[in-house]
Amino acid sequence: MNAVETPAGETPSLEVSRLAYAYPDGTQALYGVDLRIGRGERVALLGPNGAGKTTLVMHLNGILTAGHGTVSVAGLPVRPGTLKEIRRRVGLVFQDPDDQLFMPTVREDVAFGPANLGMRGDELARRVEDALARVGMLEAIDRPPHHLSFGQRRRVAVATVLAMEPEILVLDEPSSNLDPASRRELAEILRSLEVTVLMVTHDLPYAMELCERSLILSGGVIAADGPTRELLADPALLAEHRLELPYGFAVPAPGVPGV
Amino acid sequence: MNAVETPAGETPSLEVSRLAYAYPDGTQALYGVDLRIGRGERVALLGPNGAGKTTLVMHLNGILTAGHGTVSVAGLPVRPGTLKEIRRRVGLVFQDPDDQLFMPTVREDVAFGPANLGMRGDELARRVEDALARVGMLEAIDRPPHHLSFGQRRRVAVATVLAMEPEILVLDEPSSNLDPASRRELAEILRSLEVTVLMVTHDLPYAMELCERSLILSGGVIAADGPTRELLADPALLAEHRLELPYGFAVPAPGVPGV
Amino acid sequence: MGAGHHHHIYRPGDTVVHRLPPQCKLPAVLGFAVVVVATPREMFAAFAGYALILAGVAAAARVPPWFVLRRMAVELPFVVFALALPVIGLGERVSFAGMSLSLEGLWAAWNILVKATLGVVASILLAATTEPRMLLLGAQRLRVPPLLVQIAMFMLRYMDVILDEMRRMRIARESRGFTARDVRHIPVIARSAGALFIRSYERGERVHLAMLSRGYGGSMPMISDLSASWRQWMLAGLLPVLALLVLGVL
Amino acid sequence: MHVPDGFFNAVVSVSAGAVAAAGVAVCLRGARRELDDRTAPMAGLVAAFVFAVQMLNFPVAAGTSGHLMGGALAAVLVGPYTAVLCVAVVLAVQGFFFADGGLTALGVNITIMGIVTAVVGWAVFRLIARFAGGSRGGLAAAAFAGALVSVPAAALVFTLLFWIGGNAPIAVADVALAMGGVHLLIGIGEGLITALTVSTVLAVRPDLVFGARGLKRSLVLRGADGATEQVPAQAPRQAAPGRPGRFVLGGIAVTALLAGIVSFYASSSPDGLERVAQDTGFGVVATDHQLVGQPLADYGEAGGIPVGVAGLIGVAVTLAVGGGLFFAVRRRAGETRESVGA
Ligand SMILES: Nc1ncnc2c1ncn2[C@@H]1O[C@H](COP(=O)(O)OP(=O)(O)OP(=O)(O)O)[C@@H](O)[C@H]1O
Ligand SMILES: Nc1ncnc2c1ncn2[C@@H]1O[C@H](COP(=O)(O)OP(=O)(O)OP(=O)(O)O)[C@@H](O)[C@H]1O
Ligand SMILES: [Mg+2]
Ligand SMILES: [Mg+2]
Repeated sequence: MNAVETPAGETPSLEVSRLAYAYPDGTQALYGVDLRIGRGERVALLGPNGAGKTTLVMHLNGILTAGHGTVSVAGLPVRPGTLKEIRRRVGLVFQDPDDQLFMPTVREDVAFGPANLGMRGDELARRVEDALARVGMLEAIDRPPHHLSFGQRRRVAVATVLAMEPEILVLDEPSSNLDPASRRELAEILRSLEVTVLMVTHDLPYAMELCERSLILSGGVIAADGPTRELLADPALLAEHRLELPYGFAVPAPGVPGV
Repeated sequence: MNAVETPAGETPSLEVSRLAYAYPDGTQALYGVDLRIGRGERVALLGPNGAGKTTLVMHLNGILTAGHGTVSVAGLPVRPGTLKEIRRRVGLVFQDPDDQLFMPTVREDVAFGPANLGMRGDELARRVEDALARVGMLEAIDRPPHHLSFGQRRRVAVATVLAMEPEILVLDEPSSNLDPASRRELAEILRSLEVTVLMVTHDLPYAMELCERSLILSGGVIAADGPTRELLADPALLAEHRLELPYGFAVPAPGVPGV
Repeated sequence: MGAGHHHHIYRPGDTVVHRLPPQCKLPAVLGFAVVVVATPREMFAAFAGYALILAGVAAAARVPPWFVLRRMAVELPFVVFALALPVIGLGERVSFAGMSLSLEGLWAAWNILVKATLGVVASILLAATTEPRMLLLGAQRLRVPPLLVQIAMFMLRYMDVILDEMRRMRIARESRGFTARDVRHIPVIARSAGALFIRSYERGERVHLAMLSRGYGGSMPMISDLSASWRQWMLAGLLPVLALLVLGVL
Repeated sequence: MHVPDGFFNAVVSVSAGAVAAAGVAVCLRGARRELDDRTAPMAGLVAAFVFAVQMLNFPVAAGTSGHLMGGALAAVLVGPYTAVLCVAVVLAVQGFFFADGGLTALGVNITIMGIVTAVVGWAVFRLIARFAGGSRGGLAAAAFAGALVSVPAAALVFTLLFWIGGNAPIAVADVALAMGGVHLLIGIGEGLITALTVSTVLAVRPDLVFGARGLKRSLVLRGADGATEQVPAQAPRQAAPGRPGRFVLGGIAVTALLAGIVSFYASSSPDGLERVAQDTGFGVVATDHQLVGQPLADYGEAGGIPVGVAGLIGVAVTLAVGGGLFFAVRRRAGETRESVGA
């Protein structure tokens, strides 16, 4: 069902094969996940609560270590020796912004990543201000991140990753708790970047607006993979995985969705 | 603009007047909020990120103490002497489920509230199982809450409050991070309860589906108050407060929204 | 309340000792420690008797010896000190294996070592068989002032919160390309440690407020019935009473 | 400096137990003024922090381990009464849950590490804060000084107790030197950490620092027409910084009690008097071999009663007195809580 084929020969941005994982307390969350995402693709990862989406995403930059199977990023397998390089390439926005922000001020927090990449001085300051301006949080630059509202923290969390300019962006429900305008602005930012994007979301219209391709993860395995439009047009498939289009939503005519 | 009048003479469920509040670090979040919600009404609280929605909601059961102005619940003013009674009446679902769940197992966590109300034994057990079954988390009853996925934690957080059977339910973005089916189920639960509901949300279609009346909080004051349908039909008003209807959404014909 | 991490000494189990209500175990252990401390240091046999009693408790609780031994590390500074006492101590000297040792020092070393060890083992057995929060509920039952119980409860909770926040912060740092390797990284850690205090506090504060908003009034609701039967009291009382018997008989 | 079981003789353990019980009872009363339902978790956090700080352990020659104490930090953050409670809780938890510090030595430990550090730390903090003014720098400096002094003070009291009833035959002078020296160093570290923490908290949550309470701001109201208006903030339900004089007086009373009990025992023991005489000339003691402390031997028989029984009676009396105090306080606390109704 792999609808969007990556051109033969080109190394995919993300490649996961036979990935299984159990948490230390014994709960198994992934049961053999296979996926391939080509360079520059924007892919939505859909699925019910508890499907294993966050668990999968945490493997993509080595925060969790595969119990079985392999993960590789731009051809580079994820293992202890390559972690540093992998984390340079993959920018991960966590589902909970509190997991992401830890410095005493927003400025230091956003500067943290680029500074680790060796950036200093004016260039660093510009990078930080740029990223914050993009998410509309420039005026909070000197406040402590844990004193922001939830949605503001989410926006700063996105900025911390944008500031690192990774070549692969992985976002775990980036639009939740954002107000509608910020949600649209985030979509515009993501569309304007020439990077590979994997976005976990429960917001199907948002997925449709932003990603041509979608994966459905359910019960720890990939249950469907294809163009978003086709998947969302299949009510039986959606219902099987606790997905449904929201109240008042009408699938817009083809050709329109954001390109 | 107070479109939905509470019948004269009846004490409103929630009444807030001239409420102002500044956080300890000096950030002022509320600048004089006035609102009145009648018994049994379902009201949505809309507004941009950082508008002060969470701050307002935290005043409704005395978690934050008014810097200026007054809050009263079912005629009872919120002050130290009435807090216990007020917290019995108002059930609050926090924006961040991690703030809400603190016991070692889901069962104990959901039992905490009713047990504080003096419930014991079989009755308590039934209450707990009932609440968990409603949000579809019964099978996680013996797991530790912090080992659940984000959406699962949100559902348990809702259950902890449902189990207390409060007469006023205040929910801070209850639908974020829920999968679409859970989101609909939550809406059904809320509709089936005969209680006053105040729900903060960024999901305008959800607000329209569930609440006849909406408030827009922006910049720490109430900027609009009226039937949801009317507010959402006013693009200029929405745009002014960073609200907009999502991609692909068409306002359904009147009469349909869930009653 | 401790987010359920059992990173303390507690070893889950289902033995007679585990099942004893905490409010019985606490005074029993305290009583035992008092008897031990009050025993004159010359009464070697009594100490052997105490050790046997504790061994019996450990066996009944299925706490393996290696577990107790490992946890005894807290005692180490005193062991070092006690071993030094005969050398640095004053008083009459005897010569042993070519060393001149203080007789009084030897006695003092023995006294400290044997009493401290018995005390530590008794506490380890208590902690190994009782969940920290149950101990607190026990203390609440014993009418320890509620304020103290509450502070202790928040303290245990916060230890979990701090650990949890530390874990989150470490993951966040690492996922943005940071690994603490050498001293140059200390400032980074120090900067974020400043935030850690506030962050942990505020997280804990919000949780506390959430508890308040669910009717919490300063003490945990006693969901599980914690009442102790007189037989359980007798059983727990066996520990200090046996020790007293040993002291009296010998 | 967690003292294990058997380190001090029964008399000191029991007396210190009585002092600790009295001190904690006094603080339970006093803490009602410092604590509201907001600051209870703060006390828990401070206790957790003190716990963490005390885990950095290193052995000290004089017989116990040295580590940071945290008493002064606690006093600045949550007020002196609550601080004593925090440290007492930490020590009890360490004793019961982690087997660190003897159960029968709990009184000694609470007296030294709780009461002494909090009293001294708070007194010095207030003194300096008064001169330095209420600025963030001034408060941090005062916190530094308070913490700096509190640690050697605790070491001093430890030495005093050791002199009276230590179960080890070492010259008191050696103990004083070793303990004092090491704890002076520890004091500097303690001062730095305390100052850093206090100034961090002051920067973001000034409301959490007990020693800096009383700040108020005005609020802005915005009408529907956009007109704005300044109003003063309603006073939050918080205790005023309190009268530090009272706490220090209470502390002094407890210390006097300690001194009284202890000197009673010391003077009732001829050996104690002799030791005083000897110890005034420190150099002599080091070479003096027959004046060895034999505390347990000294109390081997007290009026024909074997020491074991004497000790038990002493402990029973202490428990009765302490328990009585707790009950009295609890009753009062219960009444006020009901009258507040929260
Ligand atoms: N720390 C943990 N320890 C044990 N089990 C866990 C842990 N985190 C998640 N799980 C379990 O693993 C499974 C997958 O969780 P995961 O967080 O990956 O779900 P998810 O797809 O991200 O869900 P959501 O949409 O709710 O965020 C769930 O059954 C969950 O209960
Ligand atoms: N703990 C805090 N300390 C200081 N300022 C805070 C704190 N929490 C929130 N604020 C500030 O108060 C204002 C209102 O925040 P609030 O959390 O009420 O917003 P909100 O409407 O809930 O936003 P969101 O939709 O993002 O959740 C914001 O400017 C925010 O930065
Ligand atoms: Mg997830
Ligand atoms: Mg909010």
